[in-house]
Amino acid sequence: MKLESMYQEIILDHYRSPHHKGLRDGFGAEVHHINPTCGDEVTLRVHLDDESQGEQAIIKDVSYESQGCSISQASASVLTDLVIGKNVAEAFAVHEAFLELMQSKGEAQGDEDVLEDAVAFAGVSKFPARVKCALLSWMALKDATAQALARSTQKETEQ
Amino acid sequence: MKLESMYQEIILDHYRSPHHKGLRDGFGAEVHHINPTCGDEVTLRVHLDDESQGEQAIIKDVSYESQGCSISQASASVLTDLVIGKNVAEAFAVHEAFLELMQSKGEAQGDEDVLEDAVAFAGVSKFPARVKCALLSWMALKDATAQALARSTQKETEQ
Amino acid sequence: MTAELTRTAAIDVERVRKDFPILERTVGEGRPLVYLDSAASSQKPRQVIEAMSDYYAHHHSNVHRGVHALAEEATALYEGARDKVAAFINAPDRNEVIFTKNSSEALNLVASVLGWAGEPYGLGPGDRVVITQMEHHSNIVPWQLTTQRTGSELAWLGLTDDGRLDLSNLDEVVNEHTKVVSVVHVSNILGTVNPLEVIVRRAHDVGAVVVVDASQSAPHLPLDVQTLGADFVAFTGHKMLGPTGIGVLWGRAELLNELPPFLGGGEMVGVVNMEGSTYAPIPHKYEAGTMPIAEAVGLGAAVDYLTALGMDNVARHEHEIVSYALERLGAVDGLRIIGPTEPEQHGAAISFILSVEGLGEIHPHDVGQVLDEQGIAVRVGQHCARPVCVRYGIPATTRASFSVYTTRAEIDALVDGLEHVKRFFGA
Amino acid sequence: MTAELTRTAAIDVERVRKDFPILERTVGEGRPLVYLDSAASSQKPRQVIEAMSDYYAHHHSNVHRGVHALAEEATALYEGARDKVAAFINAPDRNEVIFTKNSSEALNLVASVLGWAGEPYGLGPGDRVVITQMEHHSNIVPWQLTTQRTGSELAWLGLTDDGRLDLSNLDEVVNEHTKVVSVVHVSNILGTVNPLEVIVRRAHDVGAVVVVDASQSAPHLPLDVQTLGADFVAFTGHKMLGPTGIGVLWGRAELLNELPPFLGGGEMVGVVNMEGSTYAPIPHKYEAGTMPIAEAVGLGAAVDYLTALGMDNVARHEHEIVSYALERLGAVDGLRIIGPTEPEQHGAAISFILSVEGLGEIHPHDVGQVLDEQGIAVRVGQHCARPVCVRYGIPATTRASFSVYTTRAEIDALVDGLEHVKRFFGA
Ligand SMILES: Cc1ncc(COP(=O)(O)O)c(C=O)c1O
Ligand SMILES: Cc1ncc(COP(=O)(O)O)c(C=O)c1O
Repeated sequence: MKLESMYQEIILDHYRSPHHKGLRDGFGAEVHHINPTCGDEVTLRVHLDDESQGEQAIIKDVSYESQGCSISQASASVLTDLVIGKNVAEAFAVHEAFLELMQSKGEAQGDEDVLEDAVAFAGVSKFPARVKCALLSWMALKDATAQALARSTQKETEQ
Repeated sequence: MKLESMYQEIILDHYRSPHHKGLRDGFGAEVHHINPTCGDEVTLRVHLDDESQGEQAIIKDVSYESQGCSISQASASVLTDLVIGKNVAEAFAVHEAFLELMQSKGEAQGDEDVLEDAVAFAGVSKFPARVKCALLSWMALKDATAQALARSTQKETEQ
Repeated sequence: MTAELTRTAAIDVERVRKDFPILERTVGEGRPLVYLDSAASSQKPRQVIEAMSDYYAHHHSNVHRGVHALAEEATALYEGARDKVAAFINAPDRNEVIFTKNSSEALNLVASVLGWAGEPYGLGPGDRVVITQMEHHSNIVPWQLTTQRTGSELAWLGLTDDGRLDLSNLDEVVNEHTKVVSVVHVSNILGTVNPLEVIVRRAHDVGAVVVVDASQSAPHLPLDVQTLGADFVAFTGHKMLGPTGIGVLWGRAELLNELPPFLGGGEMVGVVNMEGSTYAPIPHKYEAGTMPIAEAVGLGAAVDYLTALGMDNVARHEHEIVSYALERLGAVDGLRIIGPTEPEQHGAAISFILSVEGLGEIHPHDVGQVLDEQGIAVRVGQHCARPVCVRYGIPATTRASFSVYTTRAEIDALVDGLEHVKRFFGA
Repeated sequence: MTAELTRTAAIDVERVRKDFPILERTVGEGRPLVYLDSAASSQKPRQVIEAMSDYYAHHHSNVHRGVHALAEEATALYEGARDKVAAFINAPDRNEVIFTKNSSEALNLVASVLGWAGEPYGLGPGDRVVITQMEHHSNIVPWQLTTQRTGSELAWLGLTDDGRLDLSNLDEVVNEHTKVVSVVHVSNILGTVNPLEVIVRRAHDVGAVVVVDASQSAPHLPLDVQTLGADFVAFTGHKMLGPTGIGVLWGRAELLNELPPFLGGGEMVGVVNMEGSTYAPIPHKYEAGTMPIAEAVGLGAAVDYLTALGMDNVARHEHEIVSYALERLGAVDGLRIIGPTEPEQHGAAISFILSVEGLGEIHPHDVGQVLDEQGIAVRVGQHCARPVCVRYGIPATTRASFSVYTTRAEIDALVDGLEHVKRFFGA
């Protein structure tokens, strides 16, 4: 029971056939994040349409290469489904909602309107050792997006 | 009971009226020994009649200044009674016998012919924390005598 | 303190005593134990002993990095203990609580990393470290080693004749070259509670980092690291009803984040390559290898126990005992107290020298031995604070120290015991 | 090993299991616990847990420097534990046994003091320290820190494809500039038992000091420091049926006497003056502050327990279990063992990677999680030995590890569990 609550069929599907996987060209920033506890790694690229828009910039693409457990793999796949096409502010809001779900220790359900497939991770929040796995790609996304935006500001200042 | 076995009347007598106490001139070596555990200290001088005799040299005087508990004070007093007038080899033999008694954990009685008043310390050997107190001046004696002999050998070599 | 309070115990000592199994035992010839050596190490309540047994019997595993049930349980217990300690000292951030093996390691940790650090914290020639003459050896030797290794200078504040810090030259000693001031909160030998505010203020004025040795305060009074204002605070489990094998270093996150690591090994790393490694975020950065897990659990239980009593009540109870003890000991013929004689700003330890007519001072070893025969456990010696003995020209002291389970009746027993000591050695 | 021996357990495992309270518990939905994570930390027999409870309930006090009855009892118990450990490893001198908080601290101690030492032992530019690619992070990072701080060089022996040390270039790696060789006795991730004789011989030929990390051998085979021939040996209590919070460094007296101190504080000193201090003789020189007293008592009880079983029997029992496990795991479809696959020179840990058709490798985290649901506790991850994972191009492993209480039935449960894992994740 407990186990099925973590390994929802939807998670296993994403794990077996991840979406948007692979690194693609044309990106604003690339980051490499690791989880030293288990050896999970992700290289993630964010491509924004127009960095000068700041948080209004649209996320055109998120591409990634990763190695890790089913939870971290599925989480990256779900993430791309969720944020590609949203603007940065919206994507960060989804990130916030996901973070909250993960920290709920099995108490929260997650808002399906906001989190879509990601509500399937609700069960993971009961397993403290696995929460980090679910969050790895999200942390990478936040970092990469911030870097992409920062770089554009820097460019402007330099001009 | 236990306590009286350590604080023999004879020990308290030596403690209250120590023999040969005070530092006297005319000595071959002086050492300062401490017991850092309790702050006991002794400054001890040995005066040999003729260092060139080696272990046959006669201990003419042992003088000392000390601060410490009844056991360490009484032990120094008894020591002077025992070794003054003996030759070095004899004194070291007494030291050996005393050491053995102190390490006996209350099992040995001590040979009164060799140790005289020092057999009163048999009870101390049951109190591990106090054995060091009883041995302090003896360690100093051994050290000072060795130094006095070494110095004379050195002098000879230098000549 | 009102008259009311001196009569009413702030805690129900008789009930408390029932929690400490060792207090039921006798020593020697069937004498009930009168344990007046809590400053060396306190006794442990059943709740602490059982928390550890229960941990081993039902939940043990190595912590972190495990996905199995026991690893999760052990991790939750270990990290839960960190939360408890953080709350106990009102730490702004739980990650500022680092577990060590004792106070000594905590102090060595700080001294070592300040020795290795770069600017602005690192020590080097021309820099000064300030301690005091009433420090425990564990807050002297680490600074001697670090200053020797870095070529910096060690200076110290002296003591007044009545056993308090001499702050008359504070501004000279803590000068603009001073990078560290490390000072004991409550002296383990004199019982003095030091006025930390003035020292912290002066130290921070010259930009120095402040380290507080709270080994003798954490067990006895409400300790609030935010009010204290220091940068590092060290204390030790075994003196505060907790187990041996565990201590705590609290430090400001900004500093801990910036300073170099201390011991290297498992758990304190980020990515390890043969060529070099990165380090984990605090607190793990300073927790190399398998930590004292059961001991953290035990310390957590000790903190729960103290919190349930209420640290205000603990302080009030001990103040009452110290006041009573100062009064009764002060009335013993031939007894001289070393350290402050008033109960104000006085911790739960009293040192003294006993003399008897015809003989003079009875050496503390002899005092302790004769008290032991009556079942009374006091500590004798230099209490790892030799410079204090040197300062007052004494070889050693006899020290009685108190905790939550100490009663007035035990102080009475001590006074009777001292009279017996005098009779025993008297000419 | 004869057929006889594989059938007859060298120890009565069913009786042994009754001594370990935790083995009676269930996990998750009432599954009996199958604990295959002893390499991370072993479980504790009743005898060890009770020795510590009894210590706290009846004998606790700070050790040394006390004349009262409890101080004497506690000191005798603490120093008695040192005697037991000395006998357990056949140390020529009890004073060579130094208590630390774990293996990691023991290894840091050696690395630090060799960094600070003068000639001939001290490290400096031009000097080399040699480790291996199969070290635990706790035997890598301390040497990285020390070589960085002293400007000396860190070199290492590599691994063969089948999980053993590559000694083909031993004479080049351990060259005449080498001052320290620090090597693991039994790998915690690969299970490899290393041929120490050749390494010790070569190291001593070039005048290097040899450090052996015996964390994974002390619990499992007869450890004789005199036969081993090393200069320092480190191990840790919690992996050998003992408590957390205690480890051991054995070192040759000549070296320990000559090397500088490590941590400063109470107990490790001779005379302390504000201006400088002298240090105590070994072992106290390296034991600063209040030591893990109860933990030493617990370790003493663990050593008694192992000695009563007989370390030869322990080794034989575990060899039998490892042989059986290698055989059964080797027959699991899609399972690849990382490390030696023969039971000869194989310690009590086996790492592997599990794959399933249609999906490929199942990440160890997922393997461990599904096993956990069946009550089977294995460790997953890099086991604080990331360079090994990098060497074999794997992100992590699943590791099953064994102790005196491990049964063949538990190996069977593991194999069944792995089949379930494959079904669970299979496409
Ligand atoms: C081979 C090896 N060395 C060192 C260590 C470190 O031991 P500890 O964590 O007790 O310091 C371990 C275990 O974690 C180990 O397996
Ligand atoms: C004031 C003070 N500082 C430091 C210490 C050292 O504590 P530990 O021995 O637990 O390291 C003690 C007690 O021994 C102490 O009383």
